Amino acid sequence: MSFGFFFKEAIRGLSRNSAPALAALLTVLLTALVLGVFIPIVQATTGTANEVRERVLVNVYVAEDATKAEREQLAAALERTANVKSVEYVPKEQGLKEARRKNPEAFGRGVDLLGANPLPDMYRVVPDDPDGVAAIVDRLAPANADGVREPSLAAIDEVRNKEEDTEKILSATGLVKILTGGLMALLVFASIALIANTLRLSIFARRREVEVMKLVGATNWFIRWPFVIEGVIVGLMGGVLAVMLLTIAKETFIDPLEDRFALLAAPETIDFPLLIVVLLIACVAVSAAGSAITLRRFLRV
Amino acid sequence: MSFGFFFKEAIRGLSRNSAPALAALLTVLLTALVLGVFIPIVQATTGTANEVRERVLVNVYVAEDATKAEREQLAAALERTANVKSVEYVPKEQGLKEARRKNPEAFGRGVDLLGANPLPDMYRVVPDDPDGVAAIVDRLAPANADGVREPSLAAIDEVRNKEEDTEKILSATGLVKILTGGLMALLVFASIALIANTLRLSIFARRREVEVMKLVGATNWFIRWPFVIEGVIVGLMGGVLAVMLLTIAKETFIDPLEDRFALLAAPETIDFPLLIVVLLIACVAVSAAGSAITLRRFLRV
Amino acid sequence: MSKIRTRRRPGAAETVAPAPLPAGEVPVVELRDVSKVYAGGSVGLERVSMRIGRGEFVFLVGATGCGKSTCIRLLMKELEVSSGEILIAGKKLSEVDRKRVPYLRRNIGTVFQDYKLLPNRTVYDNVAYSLQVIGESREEIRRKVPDILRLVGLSTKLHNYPDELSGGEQQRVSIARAFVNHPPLLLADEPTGNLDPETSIGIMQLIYRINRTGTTVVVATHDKEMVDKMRRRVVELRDGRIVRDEQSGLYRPDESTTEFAIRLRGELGVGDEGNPN
Amino acid sequence: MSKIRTRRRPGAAETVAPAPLPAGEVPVVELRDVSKVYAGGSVGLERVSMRIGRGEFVFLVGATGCGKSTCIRLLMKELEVSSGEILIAGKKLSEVDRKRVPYLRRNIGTVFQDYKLLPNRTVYDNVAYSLQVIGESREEIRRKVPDILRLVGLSTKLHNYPDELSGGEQQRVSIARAFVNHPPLLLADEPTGNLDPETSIGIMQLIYRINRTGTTVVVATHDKEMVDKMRRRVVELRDGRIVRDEQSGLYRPDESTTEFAIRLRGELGVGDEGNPN
Ligand SMILES: Nc1ncnc2c1ncn2[C@@H]1O[C@H](COP(=O)(O)OP(=O)(O)OP(=O)(O)O)[C@@H](O)[C@H]1O
Ligand SMILES: Nc1ncnc2c1ncn2[C@@H]1O[C@H](COP(=O)(O)OP(=O)(O)OP(=O)(O)O)[C@@H](O)[C@H]1O
Ligand SMILES: [Mg+2]
Ligand SMILES: [Mg+2]
Repeated sequence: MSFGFFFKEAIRGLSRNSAPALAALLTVLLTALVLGVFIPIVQATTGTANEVRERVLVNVYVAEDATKAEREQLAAALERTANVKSVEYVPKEQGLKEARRKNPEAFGRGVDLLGANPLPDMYRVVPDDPDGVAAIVDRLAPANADGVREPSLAAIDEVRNKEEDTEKILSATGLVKILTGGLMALLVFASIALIANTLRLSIFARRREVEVMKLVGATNWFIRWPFVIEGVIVGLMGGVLAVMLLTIAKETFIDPLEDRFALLAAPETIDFPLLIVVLLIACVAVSAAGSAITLRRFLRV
Repeated sequence: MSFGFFFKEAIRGLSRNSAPALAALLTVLLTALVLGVFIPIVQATTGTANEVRERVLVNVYVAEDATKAEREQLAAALERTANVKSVEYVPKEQGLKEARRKNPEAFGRGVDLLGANPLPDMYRVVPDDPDGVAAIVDRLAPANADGVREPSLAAIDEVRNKEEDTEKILSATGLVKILTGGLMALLVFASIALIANTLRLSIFARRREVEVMKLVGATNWFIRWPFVIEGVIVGLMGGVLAVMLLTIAKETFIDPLEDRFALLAAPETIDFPLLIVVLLIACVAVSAAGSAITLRRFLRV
Repeated sequence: MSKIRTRRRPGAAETVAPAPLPAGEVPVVELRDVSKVYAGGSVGLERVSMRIGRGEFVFLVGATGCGKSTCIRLLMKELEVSSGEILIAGKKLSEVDRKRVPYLRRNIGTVFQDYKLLPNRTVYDNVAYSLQVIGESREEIRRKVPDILRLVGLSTKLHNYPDELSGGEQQRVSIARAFVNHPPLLLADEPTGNLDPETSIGIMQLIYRINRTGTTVVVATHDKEMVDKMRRRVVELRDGRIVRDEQSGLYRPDESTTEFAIRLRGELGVGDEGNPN
Repeated sequence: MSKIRTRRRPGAAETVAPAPLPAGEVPVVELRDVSKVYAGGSVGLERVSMRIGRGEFVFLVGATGCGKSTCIRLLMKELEVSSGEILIAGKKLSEVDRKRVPYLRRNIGTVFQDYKLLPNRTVYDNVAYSLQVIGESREEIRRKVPDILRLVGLSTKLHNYPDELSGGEQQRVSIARAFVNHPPLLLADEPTGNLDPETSIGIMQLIYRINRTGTTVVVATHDKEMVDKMRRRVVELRDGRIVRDEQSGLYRPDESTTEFAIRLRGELGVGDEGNPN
């Protein structure tokens, strides 16, 4: 039979079985809503975590008494070191400027009183992977038997991970990424399971009907198509409703607060139109496939 | 009839209608699992946000040239100011010690070279409500017509919110709190709706049975009790399973990583046994009430 | 091919003879000008008036779709009348509160045309349910249920579920359930539709015996042989109206098999037990 | 009260007379030593062998629970045999692939004892469905469905849903659905159980006409009058075994109402149309 026939059958199924259809719709709507809220949050969190990780740097302080040759040797060595993405030379003047900006309290007053720049020249080394920081430090200043780090080159005064809590940052952001990833997986899994579950139940409520269809000579696909189309319609409606609610929520709550999001804004956040498309496709696919698969159990007559 | 009878009826209902019962169980399990994972996360996030907020302080720098009387007047004035929770006097020596600890790079070398303490004496003012910070600053150093703040007392050199980004912290943590609150509300609402939905569908699949019961003279409560007990059993089983999974997850994934959580640990995190109890009670209550309420529609025969 | 005529039978009796009822007695069932029009507009009953006295045995006959089941469903308040009034034991059904309906139904045993068994209960439990509903003690249930199931010939199927039974077996479970708590009013909708003639006779004997213990019985049926054998009051419906109401009538008013029927009643063991007709 | 005897009838014929079949012709239905034991251990059929030739009209009779429905459900592969072999048009059912079962069923029209209507379809759509299933064109459907519904007397109920129909009306929808695509084999399980005698006769006339167009017909029934009137092949089951297989038999073997039956057949307009019995 034609698509038109199956489509009409699907509409009949939906309108004559409004209770199960509504239940399925509600499930799709709710799970899509939850996912639609969490996807950007997870994205933002991961983005923020990544941004924080990117701030992980290795500062290599140049010894005051290093000769020009030694300095050149150091610069070349840094460039050659594995894991290094880029190296930036920060002369003491620039260092002071930055410090003043970040820490006006200490450097504003202190250095004025001091009348001289207390900071040394420095190389700022950006690792290509934040987790590679330890390796860089190890290479530039390997720890000796007592655990004390000794610079590998004469020009190096000291090698220091910025803020000394690189470990902590890496650990924390890593944890955040694992957590958000796990949560997302849990949510996606739960959503799919919940939708499949509702579909199963809604088809269970109509199993006698499916049996009768088989008994009067309908093939499996003849029975299945309307259910699949029903699934598509329910998924689409649920998805569209969820997207509408999300849009309303975005425009009434989030957009007016946009400035407050400055701190959280992360470049990796999925953009809204893409989110909508992903949600809709997911809803439709899960509903349609769920209907088709669930039906199998009741087609064995 | 006795409770025993209704209980047996409930068991019969569950075992003879395993499909809907399993569906309801799965829904309870999944939603409890998601909630069980999110409650501690939300708690930890809120706790962290609150901790961060608590770090919002107002530093009142004492003018170098302030007289003893002026200083005393200032201390008294600070104590009297509205919104102030506590005032701590930080002499310049202590200030330096703290600064050295926090910022060894700048203060370690700089001050050594300087040979003198560049920091002024200071009062650290803790507001009783982080949002009250602005009010305190306004009172101690009201802005004049040009928007420039002028100290209200002679002894005050400068009034400064620590780090200058109090605004940002307050805004961000406030947002985080709103967000997590909203998410939690969304999740709780979605969970209840999903469970009610599945129950509705599972009772829908048995509506003919309910009708027949009414036709042979059963009263509404005679029919309802077994359904309520079924709801309790399903809720309990779903809840217990969810709790078991959560415990396993906690012990295999979270506990070994406990040290990494140091950064996130928040005193307000709900403790695990309490979480379990809350989850179980919620599951059982929602399932039982859901069954009873849903049934009403089908009892009108 | 010619059309099957089911609704119109030309020349059939159009007279209605109301059944006599002792003055002052409250009829167990009374229909006062009852009409039932379904949502779609199709007519179930149309201005039906009827009185059934205590202990009466009434056959409700008529072509398929004439309104027999509608009548029975109205009597147990499964449906509401569109107009008119139904009284059960003198009580207006329209005044029975929703909450009181179950108590009304406990006094009415009903055999449903489509059996309406509980699919998740065994034969035993299906029958036991209508006793549990009225709070019967466990001992009583354990005594009564196997008894009634033996009477309808199902002692070997006690622990089967309805979907494991043949059509006739399901029908007999429905009959057993309706009888088991000896209700004062028994409504049976096509109780022998799926039974062979022999089993049917057994079931009708059972119903007859129940009737003799004082139970008022209304049987909607197509079983011509049964009606003709029993010779009890017959109410014939056509298109929702009563077209015949005879004491000791036949399935068809125009047939003259009286002697045959008498012989059959002797066979049934009914005629010699002093029934008033 | 005495127990109703449904299963054992002492002194009934125990002889089995297989129906003659022209040599070389492939029977439409053949049962070879078929047994069906249900999961619970109850016996549906026990070593039943039977051959039904093309164009035959067979009544399957027997007490309630004797295995008639089991037999019909086995023939359409709704159930699987426990042992033995069923052949439909020479093809072994056990060798019919799951995927091919729908195509088998399209050649078998079935009237189900419990109707098995699709609850979410109107009368019209229920009947149309078995045409849609075989890919019939919309015009054909629009032509055939009202026709067959007129034949079973349901032209006024086209757009009603099954739960808005009386028992007999539902049964007739089931009959219409089984007939509508003129299958070569027609299985009818108790097709007149909820019909009044007059409508029953109409339906049986319809089945008879269908049979005369070449369709093989198997009717499981309790309708004694019908069987006795039609005088076709009768297969009697008892407790799952064939105890009688007669050409032009009666519902009960011991009854002698041959003349009466002949008169009735005349009334039916059957006798004068040259059937071979
Ligand atoms: N729920 C309903 N909605 C609409 N029409 C209905 C409904 N139930 C019954 N009818 C119609 O009312 C009429 C009487 O139905 P009823 O079931 O009372 O017939 P009946 O005498 O019991 O017939 P049968 O002998 O076939 O069981 C029929 O024409 C039927 O189609
Ligand atoms: N699914 C099943 N499981 C177990 N036993 C069954 C099942 N279906 C039928 N039976 C048993 O098999 C026997 C034959 O049943 P069947 O339905 O074939 O009888 P029938 O001849 O059609 O009876 P009726 O005239 O009452 O419809 C009965 O005793 C019945 O209880
Ligand atoms: Mg009826
Ligand atoms: Mg049967």
